Amino acid sequence: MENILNLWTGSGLYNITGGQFAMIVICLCLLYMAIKKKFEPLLLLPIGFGGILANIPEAGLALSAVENALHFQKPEVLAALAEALKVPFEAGQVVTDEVLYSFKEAYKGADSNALAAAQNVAADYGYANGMLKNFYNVVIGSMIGPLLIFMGVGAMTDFGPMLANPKTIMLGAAAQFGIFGTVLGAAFLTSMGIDGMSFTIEEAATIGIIGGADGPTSIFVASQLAPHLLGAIAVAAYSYMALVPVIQPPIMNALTTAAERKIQMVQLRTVGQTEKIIFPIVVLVLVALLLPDAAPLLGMFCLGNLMKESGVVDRLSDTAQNALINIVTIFLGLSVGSKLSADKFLDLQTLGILFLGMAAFAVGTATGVLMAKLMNVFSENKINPLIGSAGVSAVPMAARVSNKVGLDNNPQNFLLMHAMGPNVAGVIGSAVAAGVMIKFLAG
Amino acid sequence: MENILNLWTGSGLYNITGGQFAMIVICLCLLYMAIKKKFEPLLLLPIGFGGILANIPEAGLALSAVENALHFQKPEVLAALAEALKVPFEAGQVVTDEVLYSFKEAYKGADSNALAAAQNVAADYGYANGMLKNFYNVVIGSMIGPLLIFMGVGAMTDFGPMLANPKTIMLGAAAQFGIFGTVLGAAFLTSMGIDGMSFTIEEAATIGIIGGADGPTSIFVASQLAPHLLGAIAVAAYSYMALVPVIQPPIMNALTTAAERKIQMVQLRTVGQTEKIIFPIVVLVLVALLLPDAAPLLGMFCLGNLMKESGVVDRLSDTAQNALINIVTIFLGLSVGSKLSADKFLDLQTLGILFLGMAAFAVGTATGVLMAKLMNVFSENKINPLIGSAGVSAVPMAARVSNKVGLDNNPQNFLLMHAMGPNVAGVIGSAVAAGVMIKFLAG
Amino acid sequence: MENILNLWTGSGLYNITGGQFAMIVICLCLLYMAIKKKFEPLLLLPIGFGGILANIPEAGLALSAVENALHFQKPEVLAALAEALKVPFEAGQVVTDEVLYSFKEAYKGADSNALAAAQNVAADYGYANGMLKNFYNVVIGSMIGPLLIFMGVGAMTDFGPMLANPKTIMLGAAAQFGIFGTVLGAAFLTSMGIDGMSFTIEEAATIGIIGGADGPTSIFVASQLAPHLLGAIAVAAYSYMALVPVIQPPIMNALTTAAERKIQMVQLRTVGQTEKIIFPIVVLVLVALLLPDAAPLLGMFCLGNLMKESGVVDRLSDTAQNALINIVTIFLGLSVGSKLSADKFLDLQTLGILFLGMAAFAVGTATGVLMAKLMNVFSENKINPLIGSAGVSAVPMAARVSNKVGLDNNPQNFLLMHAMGPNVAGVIGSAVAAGVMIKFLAG
Amino acid sequence: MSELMSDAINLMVVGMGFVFVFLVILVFLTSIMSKMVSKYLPAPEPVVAKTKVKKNNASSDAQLLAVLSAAVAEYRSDQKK
Amino acid sequence: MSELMSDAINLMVVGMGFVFVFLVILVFLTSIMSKMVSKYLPAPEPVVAKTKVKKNNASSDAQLLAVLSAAVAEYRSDQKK
Amino acid sequence: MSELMSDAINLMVVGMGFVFVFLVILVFLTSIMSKMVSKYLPAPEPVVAKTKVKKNNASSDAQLLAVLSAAVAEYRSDQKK
Ligand code: NA
Ligand code: NA
Ligand code: NA
Repeated sequence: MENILNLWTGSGLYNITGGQFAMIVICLCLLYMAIKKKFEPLLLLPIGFGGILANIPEAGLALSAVENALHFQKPEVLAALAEALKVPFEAGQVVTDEVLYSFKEAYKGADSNALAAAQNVAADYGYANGMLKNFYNVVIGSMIGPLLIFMGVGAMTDFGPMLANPKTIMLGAAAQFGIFGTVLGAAFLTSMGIDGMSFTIEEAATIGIIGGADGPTSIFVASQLAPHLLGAIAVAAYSYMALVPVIQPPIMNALTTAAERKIQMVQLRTVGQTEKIIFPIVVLVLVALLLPDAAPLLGMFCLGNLMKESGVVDRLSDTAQNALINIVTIFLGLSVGSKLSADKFLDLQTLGILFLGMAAFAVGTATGVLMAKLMNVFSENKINPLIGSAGVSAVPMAARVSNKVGLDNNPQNFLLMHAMGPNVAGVIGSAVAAGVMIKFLAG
Repeated sequence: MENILNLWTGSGLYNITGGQFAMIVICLCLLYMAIKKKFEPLLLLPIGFGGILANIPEAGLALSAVENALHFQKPEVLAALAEALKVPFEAGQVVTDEVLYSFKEAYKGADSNALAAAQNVAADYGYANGMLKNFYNVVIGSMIGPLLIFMGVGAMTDFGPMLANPKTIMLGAAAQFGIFGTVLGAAFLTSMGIDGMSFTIEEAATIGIIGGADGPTSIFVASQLAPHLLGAIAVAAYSYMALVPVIQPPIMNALTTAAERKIQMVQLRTVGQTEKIIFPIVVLVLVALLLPDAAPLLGMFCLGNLMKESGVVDRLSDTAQNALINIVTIFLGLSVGSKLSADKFLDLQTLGILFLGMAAFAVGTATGVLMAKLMNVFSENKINPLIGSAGVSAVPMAARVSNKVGLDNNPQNFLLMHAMGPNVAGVIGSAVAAGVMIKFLAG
Repeated sequence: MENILNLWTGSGLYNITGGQFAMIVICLCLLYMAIKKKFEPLLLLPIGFGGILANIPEAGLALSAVENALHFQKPEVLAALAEALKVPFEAGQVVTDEVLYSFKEAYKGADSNALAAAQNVAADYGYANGMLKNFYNVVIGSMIGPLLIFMGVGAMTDFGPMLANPKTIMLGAAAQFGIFGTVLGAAFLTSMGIDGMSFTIEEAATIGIIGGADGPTSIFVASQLAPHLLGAIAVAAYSYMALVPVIQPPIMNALTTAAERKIQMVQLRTVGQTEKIIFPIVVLVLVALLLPDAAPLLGMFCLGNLMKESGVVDRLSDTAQNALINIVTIFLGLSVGSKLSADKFLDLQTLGILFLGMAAFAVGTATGVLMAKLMNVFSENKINPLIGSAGVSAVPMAARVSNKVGLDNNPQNFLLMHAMGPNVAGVIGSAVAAGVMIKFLAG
Repeated sequence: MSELMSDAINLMVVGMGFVFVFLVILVFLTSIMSKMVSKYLPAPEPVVAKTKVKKNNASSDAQLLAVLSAAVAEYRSDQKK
Repeated sequence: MSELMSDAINLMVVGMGFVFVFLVILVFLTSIMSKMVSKYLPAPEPVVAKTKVKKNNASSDAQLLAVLSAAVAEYRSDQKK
Repeated sequence: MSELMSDAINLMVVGMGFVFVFLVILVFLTSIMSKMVSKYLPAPEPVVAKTKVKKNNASSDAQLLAVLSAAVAEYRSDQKK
């Protein structure tokens, strides 16, 4: 009898909060967009699914052992934790929200010793990390996940078109203005003092990186500067990457004349294997000399690319592009999903993030296009400004958009290969931007 | 000279115990069954091999650092451990079996602090976890192994036949009686007071789950309720799954009339992709609302199935069904094998487990068949009771058995597809049962 | 402004040391040899790349959290570490090289408690392990990397030729003299007292194992006996394996008469699957009985081989030979590269290692050939001594060399299959040698 | 009756009961779901087929091409004889 | 102006500045590199092709053979009819 | 003679000795094993072949089918010309 009661009081129906319900609905929408609308399904499907798991009442899949211990509020457990975390509390005391809050704050601010003590208490009372929490610690906490994805992306990237026309790299640089412009925007929004809509400089930077239009870079930066925003940041980044074909064309058309959009570019020279092999090493050395903080991200990217281009370790590059990146993608998605908890996501900040993220994409697109026009002022063999928008990266979607808009204006004008240059340059550009941000704001 | 003596006194020949010898022979038999008789070779081969490794004298591959430190009985090490584990012992003292026993008990019962202290001592004296112990901690201790296998199984499962005829799900429910009936049996056996043949309720539940006829579920439950039985439980579960074609037919024939066995079932409708996509989400939501404790197991299962059916992340579902599940299977097998140590396995309990496990399969088969007959009493379009036995899961073997027995009775009667319904329902059924057991008995 | 200064003072250009520069150049040469000369690219490419990453100034990718904390020399951090590591130091004090040295020594010699304390301090001040350090700890520190590579190699090895002519195993035994002869050489070199060129017995053994001509075995032994030499050892081992076609022929020709080189060997019998299945189990049992210390290495090797030959778990053996070994190879290479730091590598010892390693290969080749000649004295059906050189392993390169030299002397004389016997026997031989060394010198 | 016995019975009653409750609800939800799907969104069969083909990823598509051309070459050469 | 604002401006100036510096240098290095390569080591095109083929590793080469022979067999059997 | 020297000699003697003991025993065991196998259980060759084919797992079997049918189609279409 009392067993059946336990089943009921332990059930999701009995315990579900409005927030959890809302988040589950939101995650179902993510799944719908991923499956039906094919919005970056490789990431949004596991993210959405992980989000549902994270919001299952009582399961605590996204909580750490200590958080799970706090959740069940057993007096003796709280007393032990109070001692470990140095929170004023004795066994008899009623557990008000203030008390719980003080525990959570103490846990967040705990130093390594207090933390270890609290974890020992939780373990001794039989509480463990939730499944998703373990995934998060291994895959994102250690940063290995985004780094391996980046290695795989490197192994899939062809720098040929960029090497054939190096000056298009500048377009990839200009488009990064979307990142830093958005930081400014976030600061401005904060200064307007809408309550609930304020950001620290770390949060602002993290939001800006959405403009990098590059999933692993966004996750990498968020995990270091503002882990509590990671869920919203990743969802925004991948959603907008999927929306590139909707966001970019109007901006591209608005900023260019029909004549400019018709510009035909000279056929690209073919790039030899030797150049392709040397390039990633050049990038690596440059990173080593100028920005060590970007070394992990760009280092793994260059390793992947070198494995591919060298042609002597095909079995490794093959694995990096398939088995390995797929395995990591599954866990990365679930780990990101574990950050989609109601208290973090159902928040005015999230609206701000979605709004600013969109702005970041738009600004990046615009500055890319404008840079192309600027370069045309000075050089005689003209660039079609439509390829400037590809500088935001979002490989290869943005390049395809450039190509499509080009064809709309001139059916003979195939810009795809030309757009791939700024497209891949944009990846390097935002990784460099990430390095700068981490250098100044991390730790 | 004294070096050569060391080699001899450190050799397996010099140190091997009768128990280790017996276990190595048993494991060789497992390998024989796996390779020659094709008994679930994917699991039984690594399990058998791991069992041999675990019983190599002096190598301590399946022991933790502290256990290895205890094994060599160096006085100074024991003294340090005694302090860490609060065991009454001083350096000079002779090391009797009682003393060692007291150490082992203290180690088993140690709280996190004592444990950390003991581990530090072991590390400082240069002792480390054995290879298999590390595998076990990572793959089973963290529960990741069974969960990933379950995801892979989900990605290989087709719920089409079940969706085409949902009421066959009830057969999958009925067959779970094998699980709980066996729990009762274990309790009864205990109450008879045969010494060495007694089980706690946790152990009884763990034995019952063998009736789930589902490897990962059994390992998952055993790892949480009775890790010391894990080896025997897994071996029993996989062996009996391989023996399904021997165990089930007599029971099926005994409980059915020739007429019933000849029943032809109506052709199944084809099930659309949309239904198949929505189903895993329905299961997930139901788990979320009714039984959060089953969320990890069924969550990963549904994720795998959704990845497969959605058709938008084929590279992920492909990896989940191949590279990933294969890698995990190798380590899971070795980890299970690490639990095949003489002191745990050569025990009356193991006989009890083998006997009760067999009973669980038999009971589950019977209740599945009887449920089918019961349903025929009430509904007009008849079910062939032979498909009831498939409800124990053991996918797809049990379904094939139903088909074969059906053909023996009526060469035109292809039951395979009809049997797949209860077959996959049985997987969900035993996962739910596992959730209930964990809810009431774990932690 | 002061931000820009930070960028400059934090840049690689500003901080690079001569040692780091030299190491980066050396690693670029490794990459050149791997890519252009195809020197064991699967390992040397990631090793070289990892070496560059490890020498990026300020990035500290190969350093532990504590080492990173020491690097930046913040007074308060040093003070806290001094307390943790019990180093005489107070906050005000100037940080001389002696002081830093005393910290490093204290860190190296710290027991588990002091270590944990120091790590907590580093964590509290926001320092973390470098990326490569994490890779190293997981892949090599835990020894899992070399073991999985060995499993994969086992799954790729065909013992057929060896089983067809078991006495060729003796050639694989004789060639191991290269290992132990080199140990003697290292001891002798030390006794000559060239300063900077002295080795402990552990170091000598580690250098000797280069003569095993087997990458994973070398890394496995080095990680246990002399981790500080691991970088140089691995580079030497893989480089000389690539140089086998250059090193061996002259020795082979010098030690054999034209007549001997022309010896035609009897066609090998075909070996049945059953023998191939039983063989790895025989090896495993022999290891269990004679040398438990070789159990991890040879156990995984035999598991891989059994998975291949049994033919019942092809999906596992497939994964072990492809996805799994490739993933591990990438991380193993990077981890080895992390040991290519200037202070460890730019050292007279390294020259000694390179010289002795070469000697080890030469001696092993010679003793293999001489053993073949010795055996011909006693048995009537003659062995072509050219296959003796294959006993060093370096599979399959050394066997190909035997074949090539054979063809040079007699265009009808195909020795490849005959050479595969000693070739694979050499793998077992050096694993056994590794086991003996670990037994006597480890821990 | 021993406590163990009663625990076991207890577990059986609650466990089997819950398994049935869970799966019965699942039967209903599934049936409803199927009905609604077949009514409101008739399944796009072709997609299934497409996905099946997509299954072999990029690299093996390349392979497929290689193999095909090889096969055809093979055929041509045979024709010549 | 708020400190946050100034921090943001600061970050923007330094950040964008550095991104440009980095990529401008990259443009130069790349161009120089390409020139030197085309001058001193003309690219061995064939290699590229070879690697592409090598991509499918050992096991799938076996596959390729299996498939080819199968295809040919298929063809022969058709001929007979 | 230095302790290091004696240690090294010691290690060499014991090490080489043990390697030989181990491998000599292995030679004997292997020979015996082979004899017994060939006497009591003659090897089922076909199995080897079968496994080789099995090697390409399920998914690539599908592929093989796809390719085969493609190849045949290819052939048919050629016939028409
Ligand atoms: Na970008
Ligand atoms: Na079941
Ligand atoms: Na060797």
